[in-house]
Amino acid sequence: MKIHEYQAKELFATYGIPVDRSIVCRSVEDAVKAYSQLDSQKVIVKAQVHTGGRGKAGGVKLANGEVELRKHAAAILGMDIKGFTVDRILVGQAINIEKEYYVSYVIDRKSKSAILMLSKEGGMDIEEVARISPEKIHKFVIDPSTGMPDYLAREAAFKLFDDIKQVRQAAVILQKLYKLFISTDASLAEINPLVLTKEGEIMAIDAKMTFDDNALFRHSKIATLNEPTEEEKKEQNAKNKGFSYVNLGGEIGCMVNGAGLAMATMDLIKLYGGNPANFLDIGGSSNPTKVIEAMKLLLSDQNVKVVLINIFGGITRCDDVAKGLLEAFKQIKTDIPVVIRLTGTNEKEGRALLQGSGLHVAETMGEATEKAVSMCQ
Amino acid sequence: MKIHEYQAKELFATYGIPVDRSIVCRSVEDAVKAYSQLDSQKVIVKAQVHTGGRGKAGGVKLANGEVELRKHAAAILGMDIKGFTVDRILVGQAINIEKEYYVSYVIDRKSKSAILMLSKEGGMDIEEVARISPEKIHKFVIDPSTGMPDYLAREAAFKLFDDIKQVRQAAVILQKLYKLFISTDASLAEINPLVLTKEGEIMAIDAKMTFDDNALFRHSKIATLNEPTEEEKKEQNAKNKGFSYVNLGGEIGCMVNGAGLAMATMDLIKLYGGNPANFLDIGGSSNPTKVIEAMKLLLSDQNVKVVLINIFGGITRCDDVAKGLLEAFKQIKTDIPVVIRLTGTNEKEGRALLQGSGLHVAETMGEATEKAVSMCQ
Amino acid sequence: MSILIDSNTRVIVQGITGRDGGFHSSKMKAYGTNIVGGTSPGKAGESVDGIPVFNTVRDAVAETGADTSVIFVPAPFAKDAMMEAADAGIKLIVTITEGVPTLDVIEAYHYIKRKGANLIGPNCPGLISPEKSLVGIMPSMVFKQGGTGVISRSGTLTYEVVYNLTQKGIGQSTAVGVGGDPVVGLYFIELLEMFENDSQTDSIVLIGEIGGDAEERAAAYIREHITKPVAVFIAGQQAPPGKQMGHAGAIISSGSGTAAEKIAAFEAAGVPVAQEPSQIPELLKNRR
Amino acid sequence: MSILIDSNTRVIVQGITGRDGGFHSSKMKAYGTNIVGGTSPGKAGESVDGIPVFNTVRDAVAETGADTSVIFVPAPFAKDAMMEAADAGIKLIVTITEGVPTLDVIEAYHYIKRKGANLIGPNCPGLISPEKSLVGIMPSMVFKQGGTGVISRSGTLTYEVVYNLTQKGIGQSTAVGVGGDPVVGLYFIELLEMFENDSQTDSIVLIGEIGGDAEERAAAYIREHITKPVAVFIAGQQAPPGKQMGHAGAIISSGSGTAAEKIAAFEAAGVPVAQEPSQIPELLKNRR
Repeated sequence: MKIHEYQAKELFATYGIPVDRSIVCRSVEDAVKAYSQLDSQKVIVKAQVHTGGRGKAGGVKLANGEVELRKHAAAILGMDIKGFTVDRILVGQAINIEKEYYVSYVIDRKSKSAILMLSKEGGMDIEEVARISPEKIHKFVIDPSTGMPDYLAREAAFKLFDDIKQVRQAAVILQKLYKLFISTDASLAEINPLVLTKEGEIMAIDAKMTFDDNALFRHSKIATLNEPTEEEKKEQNAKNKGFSYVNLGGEIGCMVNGAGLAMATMDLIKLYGGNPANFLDIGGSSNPTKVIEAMKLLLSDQNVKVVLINIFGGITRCDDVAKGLLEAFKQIKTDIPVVIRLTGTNEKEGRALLQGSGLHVAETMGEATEKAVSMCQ
Repeated sequence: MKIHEYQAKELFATYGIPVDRSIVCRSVEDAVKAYSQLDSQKVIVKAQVHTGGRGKAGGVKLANGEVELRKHAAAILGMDIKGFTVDRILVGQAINIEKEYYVSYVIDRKSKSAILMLSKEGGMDIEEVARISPEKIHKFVIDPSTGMPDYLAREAAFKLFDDIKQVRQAAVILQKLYKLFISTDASLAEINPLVLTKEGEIMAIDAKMTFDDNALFRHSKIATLNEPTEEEKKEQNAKNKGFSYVNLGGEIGCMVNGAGLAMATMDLIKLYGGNPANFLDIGGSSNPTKVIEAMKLLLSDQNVKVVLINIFGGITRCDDVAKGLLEAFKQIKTDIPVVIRLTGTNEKEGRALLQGSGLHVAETMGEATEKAVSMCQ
Repeated sequence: MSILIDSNTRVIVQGITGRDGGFHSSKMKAYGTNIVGGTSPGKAGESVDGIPVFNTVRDAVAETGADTSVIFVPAPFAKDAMMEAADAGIKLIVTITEGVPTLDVIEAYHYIKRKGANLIGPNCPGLISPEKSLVGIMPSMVFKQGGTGVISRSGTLTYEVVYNLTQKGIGQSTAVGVGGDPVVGLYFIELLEMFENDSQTDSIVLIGEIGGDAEERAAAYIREHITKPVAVFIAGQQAPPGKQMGHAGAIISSGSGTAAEKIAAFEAAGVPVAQEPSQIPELLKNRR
Repeated sequence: MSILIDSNTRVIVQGITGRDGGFHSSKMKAYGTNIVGGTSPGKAGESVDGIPVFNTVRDAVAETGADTSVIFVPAPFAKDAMMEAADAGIKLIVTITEGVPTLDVIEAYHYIKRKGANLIGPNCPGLISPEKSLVGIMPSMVFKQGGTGVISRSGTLTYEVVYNLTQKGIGQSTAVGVGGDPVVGLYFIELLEMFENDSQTDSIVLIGEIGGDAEERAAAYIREHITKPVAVFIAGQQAPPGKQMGHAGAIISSGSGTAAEKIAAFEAAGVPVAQEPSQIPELLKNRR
């Protein structure tokens, strides 16, 4: 789950991480009010959207004086950035930047740990730094049982600073950011850039956090910050029904039990010359109500011309699956052709039951996919 | 550092550990007021002293009604328990006890860990239980990096209770007590007894805590609860000057550099038929001001008839030590004979310097001790 | 031989009195797995399908000599269950539970490792050494004893592949579902090494998917260390970036973790990659 | 041979720019110890008595190949320093600092152990393998190379005993001051085992004191496992219960940890106990 920069900065402030003074605004008038409150000739106006690259898209501007502020605020509010409409901007005091740094905590699959990443190349896209000069990124794997003790935070801070006073300031920020990361079950806590100001202060002037969806049950406050897009809402609705659903834009709707098999099915459709409409994993069992719900979901997609059902019958045997499917299809009225492929335990019995039901029955994934693709053309 | 039961119970309450309702009182009038506040026919009156065995000494009484309360309060206040005068009592609601248990966290030297000790034999002296039926004490060694996770607290609670509801209640108490123990750098956190009430509640009706003196620097609030005895104040004063001092009541005052050697010296005095007046470790170096301070301390003890100084000259050579001693004794005027034994690096040079100073110089610990003992008789 | 589990493996079920725990305990027991006990705090003395229930894993281990545990407790309690198992001396911990917070898995994983034990999962179907022992929720009837080791990030896709193998007469030594989360226990490299050292195993099937770079590292490892034939299938070529494909770990982030990269890595290492699951038996045969 | 340290030991000093750290660094260096570096955050590039200073232990280890560290930092920072050393790969950590909170020591000790390293101290004088290496604050001039291993909970009492040994021509293989706190690192049993296995060591002196029951356990261990002659001195026969005798660990609690119990345990194990330190050389000779 993503949150906005201004929300992340509020969390930073709660955990004692220094941030620039800034105010979130939903209108030009709000922005003007914020400008007077900030009491700073120059301010930064930043679009608040759940996507990267807002700078390149023109969503970040420096305003010198109220006139410029009005102009930029008006331009950015309502702007479309990668499909996201900007409805909030963050107006912040402009900072006298001496130098910019990159800092983040992120989950690392390989070490099965949280890691701290730091770089003197702040303000840049970190993937870009990783590609061009990976030696400029320092990584610290964190032992979860000890976290970020003083020595480790200091060791990390020495990668960015030489002056011991700055090292100590930065070390405390690294410890606080780690605490925030762990306490909120974050999957990313990024400061890019962390800046050293001309006045000698170290502070975060951007803030990015994402959270582990599986842990939101114990972070109700953070969960309320969720702002799903329309597409994400659809996915979320599917999830609430026990499905995983992702729209892919093609014509062949698919319904599969199991995520891996569902991915393999959509890949096969492409391999056979078709276009998958979606990824849809209906989970372990395949009871009639679930099939009905899944079919409704598939048929709500106007692009779908054929439905391909691919079920592996394991613990639930194919003959039981077939009975469930027949029951479900009694209640679904549609002209869209449905291809069913049923494999696994008792597959012959299962397929036999489906014969004569009006559903197109196939033996293998290949055969089923070929059928579905040809019906589409 | 020790604190009183009522102070420990305040800490318990802060950490969410259920305790009986009780009020600390400094006078019979206070106690009567507390009685009316507690709104309970029967109350327990308990002496608050920094020593065990108050029950046997008559420092704990059950009072049925105000008349009895007055009587017991008056009797206990001012009572002497093992040299401690009772100036405070704790008046608490009498609890309907179904069963009593023992619970404590303590530092275990062998496993180099905090350990949890539990027993169904609550209310008794735990050393007594350990002696008679050690199998009735359950010990859990705590891994400091994981502390008391749910499963471990549950596992421990199952040693005391069978009913899962009671297990869950007790497990939470064990976790909270561990948190208190760790967060305050305690060396002991004991509940004896932890009780199951007839109403099915689990609560602490006694509370004992001692704290690591070395960690008091980070627990200023707890440090303010320190109430040293006169003797402890003297020891504390010595400590502030860099000494370790313990009064032993004999006639031969000793001054030694190093705790082990100081213990060996007092043992030797006894072995040679004398009685050591004290343990006094003046620490690593032996500069003149330290020696003067130490002599003042020794001479303030009216029992001291002879002073035995035993110095091992290591990093600081014996000749330098001798010069320091001479300088110190220029400023100390006393009729009490002083025996000095100086060994280690450059010992001959050191002893030569002391010759003719009026101080009695010896070569070995044995010789010095013999001299000191004979001078005493 | 087989890896990790065999007919001597003594298994307890944590959360045995729950719906899934009870159902699969009976399934495992029916398959012949030595299910020696289960745990459910407060239910000691009860039994589930004849399997004795204990309050704690320590009690269960003391009474039954269990060395392996399979965990079915709900996600919020999974970390505690994993740590309890490791602390009680269990040597193989198989966590079926889905939706366990990642930081919980990280904490449990490091603790388990420190205790000298192994973790499989969470969010996995478990593992099976066919005709010897099943620890997890795999449909045992599609498996057959034989020489192919199977490692997979997926559940039903594994069954699909195994079904194809079995139908072609290719049995399995052990099949392990490593789990679909970003952070799980034993993974490709450790299991490849175990299969390489296992005398019963004569070939290996690796089933990967989008997300992370474990397949790339596995490809490099195979080139350096594996002498037995390996065939691979990678799911998710059509997955769009930034979208989680069912498994929490199946996501292309910042343009990396794509199926194309993974397939290229295996091909560069000389490991054949199947275009569809049904090609796997053929690829294995070609290599032999 | 000797135990733990010898002329190949490469030592860094944590807190080298402090008063004690600097003073003893020079002393150790003058004795011939390989002091290869020191640490003091923010002072990298400086030097103390010709010894290079680094910001972090990791840097120091990378640059110097140090395997041993001696710690002089103030008590509130000692835990962090010990963990830093262990995390950087130091294998022997000697903490001189006095007054370290017990829970800090517990945390550091378990971390160090987990990292496969050893801790000596805190609140200890360190150790010396005479004429090879001195790591700590012991007065090197009282020591002489030889065959007696010395283990002690005390500082000056050790020097007293060693001085008596040296004067009688009995040299030492290694002398270790384990530290006077209730919880410290290497202790009697581990060190007895090392001395038993050390070819240079032909006899052992153990200097105990009141508090705890480590002497009792050592006595039992000696009876079972030690073939070399051992002589013992126990300090604190006159100590009253409940009073801390200088060392935080030297305290008789709840009537246990008395010198009498300890002396009885050694005598029961057939280990001679000296009545005064000066008897130790004789006791060792009698046993040989």
